[in-house]
Amino acid sequence: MVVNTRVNIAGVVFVNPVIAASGTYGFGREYSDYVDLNKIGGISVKGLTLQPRLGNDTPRIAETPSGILNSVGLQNPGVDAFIRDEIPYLKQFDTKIIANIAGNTVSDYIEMAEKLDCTGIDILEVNVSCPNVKKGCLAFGTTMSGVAEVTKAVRKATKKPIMIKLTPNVSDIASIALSAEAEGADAVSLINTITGMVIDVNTRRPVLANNTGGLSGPAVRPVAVRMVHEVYKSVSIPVVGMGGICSAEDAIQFILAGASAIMVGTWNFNNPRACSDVAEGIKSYMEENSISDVSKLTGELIMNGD
Amino acid sequence: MVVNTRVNIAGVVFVNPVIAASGTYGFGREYSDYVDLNKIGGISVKGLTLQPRLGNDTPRIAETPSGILNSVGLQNPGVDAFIRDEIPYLKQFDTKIIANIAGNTVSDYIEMAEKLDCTGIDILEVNVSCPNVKKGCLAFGTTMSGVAEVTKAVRKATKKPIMIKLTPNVSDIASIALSAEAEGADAVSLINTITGMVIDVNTRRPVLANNTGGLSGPAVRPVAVRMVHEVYKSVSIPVVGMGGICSAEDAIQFILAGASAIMVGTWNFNNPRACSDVAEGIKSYMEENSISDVSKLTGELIMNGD
Amino acid sequence: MNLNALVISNEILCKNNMLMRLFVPDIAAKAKPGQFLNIICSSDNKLILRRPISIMDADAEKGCVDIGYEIRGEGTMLLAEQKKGAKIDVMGPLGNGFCIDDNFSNIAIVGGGIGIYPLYFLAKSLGECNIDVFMGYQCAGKVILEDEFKTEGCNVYLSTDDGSRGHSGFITELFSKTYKPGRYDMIFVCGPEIMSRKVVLMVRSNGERSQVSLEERMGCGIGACLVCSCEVKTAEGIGRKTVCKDGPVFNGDIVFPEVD
Amino acid sequence: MNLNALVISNEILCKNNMLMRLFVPDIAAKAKPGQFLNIICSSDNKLILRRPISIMDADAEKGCVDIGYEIRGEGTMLLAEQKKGAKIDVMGPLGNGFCIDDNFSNIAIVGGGIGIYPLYFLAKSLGECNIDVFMGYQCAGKVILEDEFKTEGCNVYLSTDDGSRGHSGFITELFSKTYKPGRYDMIFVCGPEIMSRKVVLMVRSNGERSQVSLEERMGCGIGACLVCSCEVKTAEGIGRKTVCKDGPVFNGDIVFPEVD
Ligand SMILES: Cc1cc2nc3c(=O)[nH]c(=O)nc-3n(C[C@H](O)[C@H](O)[C@H](O)COP(=O)(O)OP(=O)(O)OC[C@H]3O[C@@H](n4cnc5c(N)ncnc54)[C@H](O)[C@@H]3O)c2cc1C
Ligand SMILES: Cc1cc2nc3c(=O)[nH]c(=O)nc-3n(C[C@H](O)[C@H](O)[C@H](O)COP(=O)(O)OP(=O)(O)OC[C@H]3O[C@@H](n4cnc5c(N)ncnc54)[C@H](O)[C@@H]3O)c2cc1C
Ligand SMILES: Cc1cc2nc3c(=O)[nH]c(=O)nc-3n(C[C@H](O)[C@H](O)[C@H](O)COP(=O)(O)O)c2cc1C
Ligand SMILES: Cc1cc2nc3c(=O)[nH]c(=O)nc-3n(C[C@H](O)[C@H](O)[C@H](O)COP(=O)(O)O)c2cc1C
Ligand code: FES
Ligand code: FES
Repeated sequence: MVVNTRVNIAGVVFVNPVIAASGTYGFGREYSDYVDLNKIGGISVKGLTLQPRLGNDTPRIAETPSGILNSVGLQNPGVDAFIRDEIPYLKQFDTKIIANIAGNTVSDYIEMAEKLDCTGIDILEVNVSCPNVKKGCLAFGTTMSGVAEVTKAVRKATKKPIMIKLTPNVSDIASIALSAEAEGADAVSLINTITGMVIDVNTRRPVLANNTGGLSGPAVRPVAVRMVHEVYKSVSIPVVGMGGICSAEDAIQFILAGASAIMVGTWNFNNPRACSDVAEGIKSYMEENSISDVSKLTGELIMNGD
Repeated sequence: MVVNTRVNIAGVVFVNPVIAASGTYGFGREYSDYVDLNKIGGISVKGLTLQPRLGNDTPRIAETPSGILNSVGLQNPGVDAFIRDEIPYLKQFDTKIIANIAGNTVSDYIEMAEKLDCTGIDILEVNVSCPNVKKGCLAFGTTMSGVAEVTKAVRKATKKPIMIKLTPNVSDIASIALSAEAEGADAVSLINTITGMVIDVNTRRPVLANNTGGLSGPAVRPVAVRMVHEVYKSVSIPVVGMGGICSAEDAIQFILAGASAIMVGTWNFNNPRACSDVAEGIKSYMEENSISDVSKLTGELIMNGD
Repeated sequence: MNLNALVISNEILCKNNMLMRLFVPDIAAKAKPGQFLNIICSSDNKLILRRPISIMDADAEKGCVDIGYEIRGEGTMLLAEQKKGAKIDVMGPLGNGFCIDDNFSNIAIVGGGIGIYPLYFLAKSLGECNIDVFMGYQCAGKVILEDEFKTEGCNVYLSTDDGSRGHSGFITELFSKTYKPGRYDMIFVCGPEIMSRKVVLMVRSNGERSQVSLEERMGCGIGACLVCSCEVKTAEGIGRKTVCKDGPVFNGDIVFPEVD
Repeated sequence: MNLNALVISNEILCKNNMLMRLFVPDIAAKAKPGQFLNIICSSDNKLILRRPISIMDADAEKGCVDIGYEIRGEGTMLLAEQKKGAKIDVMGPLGNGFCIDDNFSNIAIVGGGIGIYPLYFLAKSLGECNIDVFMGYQCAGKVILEDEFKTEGCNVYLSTDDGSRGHSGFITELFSKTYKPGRYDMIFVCGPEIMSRKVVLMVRSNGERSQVSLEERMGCGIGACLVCSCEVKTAEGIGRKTVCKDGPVFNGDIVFPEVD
């Protein structure tokens, strides 16, 4: 059976619904020895800031049961270097380019959006959910008004499709998503990491130099699937789902719950071919289950008791 | 070295800081073949409601990476049956009795608190955090005003020490804890489960009959440790920590983060002796590290960069 | 971990099905038909929950317990990888087993798929009865314990869903052809819910007695967490009991309460 | 999982230390001293992160790579349990190794503990140099590769923290006694940070060259996640490089930038 794995998000057509998650895939080139970048739908690049950032002290990672905690703290070469050095490289491939931006202030977001507006990127992912920086970012993402403010400002600053990346560290993620939609977001992506801490009982100190970090990986998957479903039910813009995806089966959970596309993050560290393996696996699932179009699976969850 | 494992929470002295978590230990008697109930600090009994409840449909449990999702939905014989049938049994042991109550309405909480006031229980644990019932409970737990309202009402209704059990499904757990403290809570316990969902991609239905359930077990531990620390820094009443504790080392993470006592839940299913094993392990850790009094460890976390 | 059970053997029984013999004298001494073990399948605790598996046979003298199981998911797959000589963590015997009455003389046993495993220990324990065993399988390749039941002197009736052995169709069809009120003193049932329900209701509609072993996903396995609830008739209407502790074997009169 | 490496042997080298030989021809053909493998230690993926372990030796003809490792935590413990014949998932060779110059004639190698493993492959690759190897261990029981370095014609200087073998104290003491500006063309360093820092700064303060292999916790191992950053001197002041891709071996002139 011929199956169509293409998905259209805010007018951008991805060859398949698998996108590499921001912060785990560098600028794509690092994985090019392992994955044919033409074979994955998109790449969300490392979170960018207006100025280059050195990030937090090390250690920046800890392994937890079925998860990891990271506190990279947005180390990146800055948006200008990204435009200069990375976009031309990525443009060689079919994969779509998602620029992930994180600001300390609303004007940071505006300035970055303006700089990226006339570049070759496909979607702007507005990160209001990084738990590892002291100022801005997550502070915006935990309230409806903060998300609305950033979304509105970025919406004005660019003609590119914008996707707001939401934090799970909230009581009601569906309302937060609604406030992004109301201010003109073309899509939302979720979940970013859940704030966590691991303590070394011998030194009596947190393992991470930054004390806390963001939890990701399979451990968070049930939480992420639930949140994707809540957001899907409340908004009418596309939802990009992530959190602990390791396999096609995991990806399909998110798609059934309402995701139009999914992202793979942490699992790239375990399996550098994770993104293309998941894409292949989705195709096989479609073939086995006679699903002609992957977008027909989105939201096809059947609730019990209905 | 002689070590003192006793802890005092709101005037109640526990032989050690290990308490069986509500909903995982029945009414204690179920575990008496495996554990000498005199050897564990306390037992928080299955969440009680005013009327007997049958709970949700089955399946009520799903295994997730390093965690489980449950949707028991507060099946219990009701508070009257508890008072009649279970308190006399538990009173034979040194272990302290914590009655965990969950209401649909504020008056449910009041009525249960009144009924339990003149019984042999030691602490009333006010559950405003069960994600598996349609009405009440978690609805109170996610706002400061809801928690304040329930705490205030229960405070008036009983002279027993009250401990408010908090949900992690919130943006700012420290503020929620503060509102409990402000209304007279003697302690807080956290975390209850994080709402999650697992989907069977073959049936396209959630695995749990109730669709969503509460995530617990090692997967949530880093989140729980972080939250215990946040709450500890903000309130001055004792904090009882839980979430994924399997070993003495895990327990000590919580104690260093600020817990005066800890609870073991999910891990009892894996190891029916978990509570007493953790208590033993804490004692060994104290001996090895020459810690004379376990309460001296509470909050002894050293932050990096300070 | 409490590595109290020694794997004596762990061999393929038929497609996807394994027979494991454990040396675990404490449990062997106490085991009764219908009871189960609750097993840690992964040696590194990758899986949190234990897996309930019925006791298929127990030899108190040798200190051995046999279990038969089908590989269904990650847990049973890891169990299948356990080698002779390995030590595993087993709780048991758990639950309430079948009630056996010395006055039984004519007995029917109806089992489907993995539900057949615990029925073997039952048949062995029934003594001098006349036993008709009705066993339903998916296909010929999954027929298990046929000879073993025959060796115990049982009359074996066989069906397969695909007709590759015995009667073609469901075992309930074969049973209903043979069953007549008054013919059996007790009917023991274990298998997929749809099968058990059919047999129990048929028997119950004739005012006769049955005992049925139920399955439910479990947390604690010892009656503490109420994860494994099943509905039963009570004096007040419909109540709930735990499959792990009140069951897994229940009197056919009280289960499937919603139907009458 | 990409089970590309076959375990040929996995044996105890000394207390808590193991030597594993892998058949992994692709990697063996490319490996350079100072590069490392990134290994999935648990066969059931219980651990998410790979563990970085240096290449201790590589034989392109036989297709074999050797690694030496100390059991420190769960990952290395699981690795130690891998049996001959097992297949494991290994990425490599990763990172930038040591730079070897054909003109080298006098070389010092300073290693501490597990840092000594990669230095063996280095020593073997240095050709006809005169090599002084300074190796520090916790105690006599943990002395590794002494004979192997001697067989390669190196002059071995040994110390143990507790004085149970060789010089009593830190290897930096032994090195600083021997070291004189001009004596070595290059000084190679790998070990605990405190040791590396001391040696590198000593050498640097004399305006001489060193190469040092650093350790940092890793995520991806290939330069994508920036988890393994270390500080280095750059034209603009202090910058960061990745230990996994820019390193693990760095020029001694740029590391530990905060000190000058
Ligand atoms: C009282 C009792 C006795 C049983 N006896 C046998 C037996 O003798 N032989 C045999 O092959 N099987 C038996 N089963 C079924 C067996 O428990 C499941 O096949 C097994 O738990 C599947 O685990 P898994 O990890 O391989 O599958 P998965 O589907 O990956 O398991 C996921 C989760 O669901 C639970 N689960 C899945 N299927 C069942 C089920 N049918 N019943 C209960 N929990 C389930 C698992 O325990 C686990 O927690 C029995 C079940 C019960 C309740
Ligand atoms: C480039 C490089 C080369 C190395 N070469 C060797 C070698 O040849 N032989 C050897 O014995 N060891 C070597 N190490 C150290 C080795 O990686 C750690 O001892 C190992 O990761 C510990 O894993 P664990 O699960 O046993 O310990 P745990 O402490 O349980 O590990 C927890 C986490 O911390 C990480 N971690 C712990 N210690 C280190 C460390 N020192 N460096 C980096 N990550 C760490 C682990 O990878 C894991 O993610 C090297 C490290 C690096 C960075
Ligand atoms: C090391 C690391 C760095 C990350 N950096 C970013 C980032 O810069 N911007 C961002 O929006 N998300 C970042 N994330 C979050 C991921 O994009 C993703 O939302 C999260 O990890 C959940 O997906 P996963 O479980 O598949 O990893 C990072 C995650 C990790 C593990
Ligand atoms: C099966 C099950 C039932 C539970 N029932 C209750 C309950 O009735 N009342 C309550 O306050 N918490 C209940 N909890 C939450 C636990 O008490 C505990 O807060 C949570 O599981 C986190 O701890 P753990 O990771 O050690 O299990 C339940 C948890 C489980 C797994
Ligand atoms: S599994 Fe816990 S009560 Fe049955
Ligand atoms: S470990 Fe990812 S950049 Fe080095």
